Amino acid sequence: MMLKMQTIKFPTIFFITEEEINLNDLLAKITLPTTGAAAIFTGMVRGVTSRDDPHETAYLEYEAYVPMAEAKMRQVAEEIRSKWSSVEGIAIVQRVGKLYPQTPTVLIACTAAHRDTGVFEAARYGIDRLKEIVPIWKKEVGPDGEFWVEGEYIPKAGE
Amino acid sequence: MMLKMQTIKFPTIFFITEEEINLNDLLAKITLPTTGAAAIFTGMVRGVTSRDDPHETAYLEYEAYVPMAEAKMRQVAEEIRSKWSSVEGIAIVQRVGKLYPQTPTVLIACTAAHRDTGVFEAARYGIDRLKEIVPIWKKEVGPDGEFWVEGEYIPKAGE
Amino acid sequence: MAAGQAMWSMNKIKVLFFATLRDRTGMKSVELEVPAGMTVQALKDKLSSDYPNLKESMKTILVSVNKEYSFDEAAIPQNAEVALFPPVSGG
Amino acid sequence: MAAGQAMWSMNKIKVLFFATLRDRTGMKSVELEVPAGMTVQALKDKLSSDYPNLKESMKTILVSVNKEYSFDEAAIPQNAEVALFPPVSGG
Repeated sequence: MMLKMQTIKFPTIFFITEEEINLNDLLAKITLPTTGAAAIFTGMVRGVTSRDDPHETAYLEYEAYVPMAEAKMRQVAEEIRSKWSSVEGIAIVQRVGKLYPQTPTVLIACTAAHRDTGVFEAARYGIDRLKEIVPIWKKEVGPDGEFWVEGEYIPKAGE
Repeated sequence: MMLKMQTIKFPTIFFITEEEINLNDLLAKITLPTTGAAAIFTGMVRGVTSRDDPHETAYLEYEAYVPMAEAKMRQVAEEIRSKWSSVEGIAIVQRVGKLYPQTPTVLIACTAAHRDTGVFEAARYGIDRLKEIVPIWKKEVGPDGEFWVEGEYIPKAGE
Repeated sequence: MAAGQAMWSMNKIKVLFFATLRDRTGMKSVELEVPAGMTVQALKDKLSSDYPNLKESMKTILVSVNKEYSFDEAAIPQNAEVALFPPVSGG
Repeated sequence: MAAGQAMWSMNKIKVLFFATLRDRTGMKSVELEVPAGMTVQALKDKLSSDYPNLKESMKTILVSVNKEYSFDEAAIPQNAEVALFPPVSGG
């Protein structure tokens, strides 16, 4: 059987938003006719944290250096593509503003033809890299007051 | 700081449906105050398949032995919990009926407090096991006619 | 004679067919009376003989009894819901 | 004298502050005239001296120039958008 060869542009979506993250819409936008699998990571605000320093959180206030954050999200997507050529669509979204417990704050989604060609690993890599190099910060507000959460990663030249 | 001890029942959702799979709703249902991370897998109908036996697909027609399928989905969820005690919520959903390319057909979602305690591996395990033991079948319809897709896995006693 | 009655007693069971097996038998389900203590293997033999189309599926067929996977040596209980189907292909 | 002019020429730059650094300076951004060829390190030194509150952040501070991470030895170009911020904590 002959398959028509097509030039398909793989969709890459990345943005900072103050709106709710709509998983259904984002997934549809990165699903191609050749797509059979998607791995999606979302992070949420925890109201109750047990590990390390147990505490409660009333809300988080996120801010981003938007133009650089979007440029670095694009870079994360390019890194994913260079590591997993099987990846078809990529969506990277960070919500900012005042976000309450149980609210999704971030999404990384990768699609591929099949589930066994790295799509889970690609999504995992995406969230790890976002937390390393994308300029976003959060201030935590809870019963003990408010404080900025600081990351630990120091980017190297070329990152 | 004292944290009130609470008896939290971890949500486990599993069902066969003919309706659209709503990722936003399902994610909300398995997000607890302690949840900070979700890994979600979805499978879609491929209109164009390149690997192995390249072909095009007009649609897939899914059927399930519903009561046994739901019992086996519950079993998959229990297996996940026994392997990853960090997992908080689990959703396992299979859509059945006539499903066209680019449509999500199945969802496995696992939540946890943190992303580094097995939540990706748990979702991956869930879809692998669903494809082994949950009694669902699909008939593929395309330009070359229609044929049932048969799996390969033979369950063992106790599965 | 209790022993004699047991030997001759019959069980009612329901057999469901899915996917290719439904196509081969032309039936979604059938209710049968089978000898008490009939094994899964004996039921497969009986069905192969009643529905010759099933024969070529029998090597890879899966069987469930009351919604749990079951195997050739297992005895089928009274009022069992038995299902026959090919290896699953969901997802 | 071309060399003399170059030595004395000034660059306009914009400096943005985020998160803790905005809190410490009380400013979202400031426009500065700095000597052409000023390095990132020299800018950090100048800002530490202008805004003493910044000093204790300076060890772990990250700097971007025109939306790329930049490092102490790099020279800051004319019209650069420089940003100072703590290690990121998105997600």
